[in-house]
Amino acid sequence: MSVDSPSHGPAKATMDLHSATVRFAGDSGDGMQLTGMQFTNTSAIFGNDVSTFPDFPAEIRAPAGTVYGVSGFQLHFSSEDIFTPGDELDTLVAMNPAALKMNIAELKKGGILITNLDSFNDQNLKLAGYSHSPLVDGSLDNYRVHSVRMTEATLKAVEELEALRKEEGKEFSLSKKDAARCKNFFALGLVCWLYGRKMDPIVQFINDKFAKKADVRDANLRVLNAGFYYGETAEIFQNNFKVRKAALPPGKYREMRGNEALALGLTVASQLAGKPLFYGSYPITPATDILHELAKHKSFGVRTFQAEDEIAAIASTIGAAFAGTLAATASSGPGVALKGEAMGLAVMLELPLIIINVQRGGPSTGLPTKTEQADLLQAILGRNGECPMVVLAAARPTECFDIAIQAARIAFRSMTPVLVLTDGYLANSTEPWLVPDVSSLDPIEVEHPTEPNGPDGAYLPYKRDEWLARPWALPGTPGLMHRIGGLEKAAETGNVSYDPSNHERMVQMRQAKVDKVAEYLPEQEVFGQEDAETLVIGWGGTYGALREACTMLRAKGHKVSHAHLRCLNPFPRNLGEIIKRHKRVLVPELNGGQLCMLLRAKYLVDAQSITKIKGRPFMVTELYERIEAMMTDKTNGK
Amino acid sequence: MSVDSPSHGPAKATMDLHSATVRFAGDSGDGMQLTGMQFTNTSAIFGNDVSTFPDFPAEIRAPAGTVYGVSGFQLHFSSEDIFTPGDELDTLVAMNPAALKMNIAELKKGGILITNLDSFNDQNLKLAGYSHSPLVDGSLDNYRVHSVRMTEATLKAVEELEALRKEEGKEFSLSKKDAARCKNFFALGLVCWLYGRKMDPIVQFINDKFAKKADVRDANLRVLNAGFYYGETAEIFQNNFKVRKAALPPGKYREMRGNEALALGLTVASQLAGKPLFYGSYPITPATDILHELAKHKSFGVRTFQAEDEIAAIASTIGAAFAGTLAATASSGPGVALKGEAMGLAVMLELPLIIINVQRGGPSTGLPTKTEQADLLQAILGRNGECPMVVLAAARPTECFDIAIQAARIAFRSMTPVLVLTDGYLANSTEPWLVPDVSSLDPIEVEHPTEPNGPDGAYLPYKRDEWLARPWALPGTPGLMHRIGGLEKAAETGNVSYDPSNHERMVQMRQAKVDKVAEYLPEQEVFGQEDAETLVIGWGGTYGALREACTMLRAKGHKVSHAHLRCLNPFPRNLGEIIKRHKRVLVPELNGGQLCMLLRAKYLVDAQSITKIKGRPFMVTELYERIEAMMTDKTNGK
Amino acid sequence: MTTATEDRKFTVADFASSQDVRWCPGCGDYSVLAAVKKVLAEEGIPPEQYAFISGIGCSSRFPYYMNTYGMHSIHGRATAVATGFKIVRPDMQTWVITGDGDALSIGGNHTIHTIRRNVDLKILLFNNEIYGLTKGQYSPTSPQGKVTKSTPFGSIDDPLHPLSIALGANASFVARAVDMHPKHLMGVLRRAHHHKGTAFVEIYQNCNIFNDGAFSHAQDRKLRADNVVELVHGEPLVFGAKLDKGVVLDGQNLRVVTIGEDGFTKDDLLVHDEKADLSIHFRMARMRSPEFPDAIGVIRCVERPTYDGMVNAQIENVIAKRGRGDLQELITGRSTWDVAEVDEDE
Amino acid sequence: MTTATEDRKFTVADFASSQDVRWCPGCGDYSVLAAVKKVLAEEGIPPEQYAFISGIGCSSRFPYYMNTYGMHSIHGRATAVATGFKIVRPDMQTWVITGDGDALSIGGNHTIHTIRRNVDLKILLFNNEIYGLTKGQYSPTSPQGKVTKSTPFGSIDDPLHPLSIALGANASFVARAVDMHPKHLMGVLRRAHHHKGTAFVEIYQNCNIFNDGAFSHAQDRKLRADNVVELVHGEPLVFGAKLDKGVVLDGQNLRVVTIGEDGFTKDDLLVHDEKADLSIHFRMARMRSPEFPDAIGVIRCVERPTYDGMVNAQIENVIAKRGRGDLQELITGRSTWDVAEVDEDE
Ligand SMILES: Cc1ncc(C[n+]2csc(CCOP(=O)(O)OP(=O)(O)O)c2C)c(N)n1
Ligand SMILES: Cc1ncc(C[n+]2csc(CCOP(=O)(O)OP(=O)(O)O)c2C)c(N)n1
Ligand code: SF4
Ligand code: SF4
Ligand SMILES: [Mg+2]
Ligand SMILES: [Mg+2]
Repeated sequence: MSVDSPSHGPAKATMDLHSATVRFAGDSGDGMQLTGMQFTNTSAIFGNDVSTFPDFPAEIRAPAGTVYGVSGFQLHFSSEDIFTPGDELDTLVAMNPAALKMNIAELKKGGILITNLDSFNDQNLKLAGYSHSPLVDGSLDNYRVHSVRMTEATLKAVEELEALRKEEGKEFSLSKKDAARCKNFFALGLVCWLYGRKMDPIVQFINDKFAKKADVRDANLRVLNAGFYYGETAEIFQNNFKVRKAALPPGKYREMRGNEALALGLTVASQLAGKPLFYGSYPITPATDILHELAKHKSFGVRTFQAEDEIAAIASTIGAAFAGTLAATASSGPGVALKGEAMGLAVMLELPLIIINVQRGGPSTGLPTKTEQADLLQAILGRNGECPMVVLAAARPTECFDIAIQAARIAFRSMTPVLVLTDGYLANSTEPWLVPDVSSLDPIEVEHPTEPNGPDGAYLPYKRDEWLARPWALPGTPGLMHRIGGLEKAAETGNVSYDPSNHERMVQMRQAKVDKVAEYLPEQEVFGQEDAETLVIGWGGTYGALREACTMLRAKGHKVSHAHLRCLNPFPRNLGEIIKRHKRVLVPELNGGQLCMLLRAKYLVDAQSITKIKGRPFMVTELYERIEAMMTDKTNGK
Repeated sequence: MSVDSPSHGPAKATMDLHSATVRFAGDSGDGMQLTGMQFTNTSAIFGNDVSTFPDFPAEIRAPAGTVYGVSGFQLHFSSEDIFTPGDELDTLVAMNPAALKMNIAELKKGGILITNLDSFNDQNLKLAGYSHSPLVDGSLDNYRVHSVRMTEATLKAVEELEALRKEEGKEFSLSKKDAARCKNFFALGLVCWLYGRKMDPIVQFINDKFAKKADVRDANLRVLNAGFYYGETAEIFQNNFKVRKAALPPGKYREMRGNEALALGLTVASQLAGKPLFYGSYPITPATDILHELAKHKSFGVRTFQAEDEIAAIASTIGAAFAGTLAATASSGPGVALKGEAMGLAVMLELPLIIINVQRGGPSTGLPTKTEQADLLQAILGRNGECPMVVLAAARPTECFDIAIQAARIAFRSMTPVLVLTDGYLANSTEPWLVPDVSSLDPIEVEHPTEPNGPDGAYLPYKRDEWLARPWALPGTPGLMHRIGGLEKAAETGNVSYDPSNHERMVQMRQAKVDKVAEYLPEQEVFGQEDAETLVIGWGGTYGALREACTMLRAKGHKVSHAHLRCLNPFPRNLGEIIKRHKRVLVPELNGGQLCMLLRAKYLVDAQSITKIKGRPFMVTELYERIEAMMTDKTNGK
Repeated sequence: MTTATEDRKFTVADFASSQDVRWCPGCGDYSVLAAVKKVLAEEGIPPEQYAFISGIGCSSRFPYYMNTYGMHSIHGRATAVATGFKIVRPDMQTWVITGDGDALSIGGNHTIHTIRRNVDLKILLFNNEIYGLTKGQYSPTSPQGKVTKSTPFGSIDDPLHPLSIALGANASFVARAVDMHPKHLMGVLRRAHHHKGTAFVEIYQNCNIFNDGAFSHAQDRKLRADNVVELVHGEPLVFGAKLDKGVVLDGQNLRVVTIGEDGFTKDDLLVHDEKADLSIHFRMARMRSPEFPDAIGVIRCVERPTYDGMVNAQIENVIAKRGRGDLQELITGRSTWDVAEVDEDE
Repeated sequence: MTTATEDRKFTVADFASSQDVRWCPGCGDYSVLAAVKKVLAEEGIPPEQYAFISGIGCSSRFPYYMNTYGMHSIHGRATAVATGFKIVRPDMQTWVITGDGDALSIGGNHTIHTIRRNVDLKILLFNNEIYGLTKGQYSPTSPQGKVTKSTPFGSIDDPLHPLSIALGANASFVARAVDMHPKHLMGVLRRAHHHKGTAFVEIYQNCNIFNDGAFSHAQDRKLRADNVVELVHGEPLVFGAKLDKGVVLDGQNLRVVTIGEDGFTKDDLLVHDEKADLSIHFRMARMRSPEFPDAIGVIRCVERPTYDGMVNAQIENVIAKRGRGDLQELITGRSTWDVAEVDEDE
């Protein structure tokens, strides 16, 4: 939703909109993800800025028609810069009663509801928990409801094709059941008409995908067109809409999902450093896609290792780092918990490796397919002993690419494990990405000693450089043989040491090394800071919602600015100053107030939390309202 | 060391002391732990207040004579209430050069050093890293050095016994090597003379222990006496000392070590609740002794399960809790890290169980045999998701008993896992314990429903009571069958729920339940609060040192009070008020400032850290000095 | 702790919880669920006397569908949870539900330790040779070369053989069954139910979404007869659609022969002995189509004291010998001293 | 990445680090350390080409004493660390040092997965049937009834048998040796060194502090001959002080016979075949005194592709077929669009 777009009032012909939010919802088997992605694609190619958010059921393939089998794909497209997949829906496509039930609450008043009337039979209504059809009981009066016999229309379109084939004396391979499965393309065609979208990219897609199955291809094409023409000819729609191109920086674009961006970032980092990537991982939602993607990158020398569990995953990663390459591992909630002990080892060994936590709803198994930001304190503080680690967080799907590269730079420069936080929302959401020119990316410098660095030809594996990093001798190098381990080690020599003062010195040294990273990282930027009284501080995947909410607030004359942290440990070196410049600090997070706690402790500022723990991203409007309420509440603030 | 004890000046005959600190140090094989414990025992039986601190090497049995094989046992005994094993040593017994090397720094100026001269040969000096004997180079001029030929004296005493036996026509079974191993009793006898200790309890011990080995028994007794008489007759000691009885509350006392107290507390709690203890654990220093102790308690129905790892240990404990009994697990640093995921499950299941972390030096394997308090933030915040758990910490060795019982009470009353923190210092230190009368302990009430608690005969496993605790139906109860698990659960029914609002409600509910524990726990007590400007807040095993330091400070007229937290999550309900009453808050901890951070975040108070991360407890004097310095530093405080 | 069985009779419905079953339509898990409910209903022990404990995976949703006590724990740890449970409550019938990933990947260690201890648990391992819940990565039992989402160029890991691992851990009961053959499956479940000790049952289970047909040789009605041999204690290893094939011991090795050919008669065939040496069962369990028929049924069943039994017996023995512990005596210990009101010494 | 061996010659001293060895005097670990150093010195590969990776335990201090690359990692995870290391650096000679607790208790799962994958690692398992470093609790290999600090009334766990577990995981190389017999031990180490794949070596190791004499039957010069059989490929299983005893196959079972008695000659004895079926090695590995002699030496040695080899071969194959990846192409993907300067559409 963009701030000042007019809500859809009654009109004729084509109406201009700044932006629109559409959600396709149906059964897991209805192909909603594909439908949504195709619509996204055509919108992006047209030139809108887009942002998407898929919402999967936890079950693999729940029984058809049930509410827990509902799969949704939301898309926000706009003629302006957008940062979120949208709050309320302008248009909802509900392929069955369960999809209606699960999604109707988010359709805005006066919004368009398109249903597949054929699926509103008794059985499906019952499965969705409706005692009678909501289409007829007046409960949908606030919406512009368009009930379409999509299955019937789909079947008819396919029958025509069949007839044609028969005329040509050819076989036709689609059963009636197969035919009915094309109905998502009917919905897609219809929505394309509704938003005046060109269908060429979709046609292209169908041609490619079903190149070897002519009947399926042609059936889908027919059905797609049928949907489009239905919108144009049927009398039920009073108008359609147009969302103009956005003023995006020129260049080559592609859709990019967070997990894929992360995988690409790791591979690119490994190439920039000249160190083939080792990726040790154990499958877990929503991190697994990174493994799937990296497993394809063999021609870049990427070695993926599907370990027997998360402990083996990180242990092998530590082994790979010791072996001298770029090493990474990823997991989510329960899996990251299991890695805790080994992360401690990595800190002690001072080896460069990357640990990724694609956060999901917790605690415990929690809500595996939902998003949350509740692992921040675990990331920074959740290990035994004083065990500091650099913690980064990506703010938007495409930024996952950059953060992976940055993590590698820090890991190598400071010889430290780096923990990267993303979340289920970032992992699965997409946005257009201006594809960078790889030759323009700075190489990542990595040095390996070849000569002893101590007196009498000794190699001192824990001697430190200006960033307090220790040298990284490659196994196999003559004369630099050394042993490392989890017991406290003597400064410089790295030998086991139980000396009390040495321990204190080493604890402080490891902390200082992490703190020093702030010296070479960029300063914190602030959006709209000039006159601001209130500072909104966020981190991670809430970036888009915070940014849009602050934009709205500023548009309404509120004196608010927004700082979004990419490095959570250490904090940016100028953060204290920025905080001091503001009268009030608000910290919206998808957790119980974790960053807020850290800021309060460190800067002794009465920062206030805005929390949401529903397994879902913030909506822009709810943030707008809550921030506004707190800004005008005289009881909080310094 | 007590505050106003005179330092040992030259004098004749017996000198009165308020307290004294003695350390026995020698090779791992020299029996120093036994020697120290016997001296402790006789001092306690005499009526002193005592406090001990053993210091083991990390190696099992390092090669004789090496510095890393030195084992020490420190004892503080006093005519007044004491809380620590003492700072500087009044007397150091060093059985070999390595023991001297490792311990001399802690002997106070003018203190007594007793060495076994026979062990100061070239080989041992070299092993200890001395180029020439420190006994002759003047480096020990600041001490009153008594070099005694202990081995020779020991052998002579045993030879006499052998002669005697031969006279009687009997065999004698001790080799010369065996005989030499008695020399620790020579040292013990000598120190008994030095402090005017009766040796009856030691004689009793030797008689019991070697009842079946007459030659060993008699040899040890002779050598013990030889040591005592040596002190009395040899001209080298100018005087001996006397530390009078302490004014302890009357009753039956025993020596109590922290780990043993914890084990006893668990067994007693299980009996008070009528629920036989299940204890699932995997060995790890310094927690293993709890397993050793509990394994003996079979006649109390205690079932110990030595699991294949820490994950199985806590998983089995969760199974045992579900099965309906008192269930506990313990570990340390690396092992606790491994339990993180399962702790999350326990929080989700809302089952009563006890998780004990006997903290040691970290991070990673760290300093396994040393003490530290650096796992506090991990305990409170170190899990994935919002995953709150009650966290308690024992303040002194004997309090481990009470804390175990309290943990069980809370676990049962609030249906929650409870994490108990102790540390290597508490685990191995001893103090006298006024043995409680078990019949005076309140029973622990546990209820199990036998009837459905929902509509239509339904059982609602997540319906809550006044403490927000859920009911605990015993497996086997007809009609109350139910399923629990790690996925988010619907309020009341406990069924799996992906509902966004339900998730938020349940997250808040679990937090509220933990917070509510503060309502029924005692308020925070403050020592010496009347006029205080500075509040010293501590937790865990630093209690004694903080208490003695504050006593000293108050004696010197400083306006300081001391609050020692037993419950770290939630904080005591009156803590905020207490903090407000003081101008300055100081937080000494054996970590990088972890409690301090929590206090700053929660109470927005400019609390200042006093940290020490050396694997060793605070010394009273160092605390005294550091607190005093910070109290007079105008730049800190509100 | 529980009421007597009296003369209650049970139906399948008594064992069904009110929760909707949420596996993919066509999943092999459905038939196992049905078989378990049927067997339990027959056995006549009331539902409240059962506990089903699982890890994480598609199959591990199983306990939600049973009207018994149940726990859906965490990935890989079901056997460890169940061990604690069973030690405390040896009176409860305790079943573990697990998958090939759950039991053999992350949970492999708990699996072997549970088996070697012989905790009295019925472990049903739903082997579908894939990670179902996480949407199709290869598992430790997937054959080498398997193309999955995480191995687009084919997996390279030599698969783990569940029953070899179990036998290597000295299992007292080892069996195999097939989801699609409910009658045989029920027979195996009944035997598992009656075994005292760890009953380890591998079930070939079809994941029709991510690994359809992995066991078609054993599931398909037509292929089955020639690819599977049903073991029966005391009976020779005969199989084949015409019951004309058999397995013989040829020196140290096994060999498939046709009865009537090369002079082989039924009497030459290997006779199954559930109580034979581990190594013999080890060899039988490893037979695999096409070279050999896969052995199904109870491969091994021997008596060995249960862990839970021994834990509790040890306690009873100590109490029988020494009497119940005296709590006051325990905490008082052996070495005490009395402090009277202070008076100056000497 | 490393310099050529050229004609460097190595001595035991070249493999000794400067750190003092800190095991208890008399510990069996000393002799294994000495044997390893001797074997490596002979083999002529420079110290920098070796990595020793261990877990936690007394034995796991081993890497500190070797002048090679080394890591003393965390408890139970050495094989997993080494797997990552070896995949990245197949050129490094990678050895894993572990104990019975480290490899079979907390690390059991990594052990079996490493073995089934056949990662090219030499795993030395120091089996002293006790937890040494934590001062004497029973371990997974301790015999039932063992009285230790954690089992004052005797342990009740049936022990895990290391080699059965390894064979159950389809080990390509399995051997056993005894700390106190350096010559034989060195022979086994040499064989392990030359094996391509996971070489799993169980070493009977005396912990003279907490479990003295656990293997006296195999260590004691006098007892040894009658309690141990040295396996040699192609040779019959003969043993006994007078070399008059042997092992025969009796139907499906093994039996000890005396040569010359009951008509048994040397020709009747079982002949050792390192490449025989797993189940045969399974049976031999499980022989245990007093009923049987313990088998020492190389029990199994077969060829199987190594995991690290296959990981890297797969990459090379892909590159050979498709060429090195083009990074720009990769990140650009297949579906892009161009945004020009904005101009109003339609
Ligand atoms: C600690 C942890 N790691 C990973 C996961 C993700 N995960 C859930 S089930 C599963 C594997 C499922 O495979 P399997 O056990 O074979 O069960 P199936 O779904 O095939 O029945 C994985 C990897 C998790 N939930 N927890
Ligand atoms: C995670 C973790 N759990 C427990 C320990 C404690 N621990 C160290 S070594 C060890 C067992 C040692 O036994 P083994 O592997 O047989 O080695 P040994 O000392 O006998 O050579 C244990 C339990 C630890 N260091 N880390
Ligand atoms: S994914 Fe496979 S195993 Fe899981 S429920 Fe579906 S068919 Fe069954
Ligand atoms: S405790 Fe045992 S295994 Fe450990 S070093 Fe000492 S003798 Fe060796
Ligand atoms: Mg599976
Ligand atoms: Mg051991």
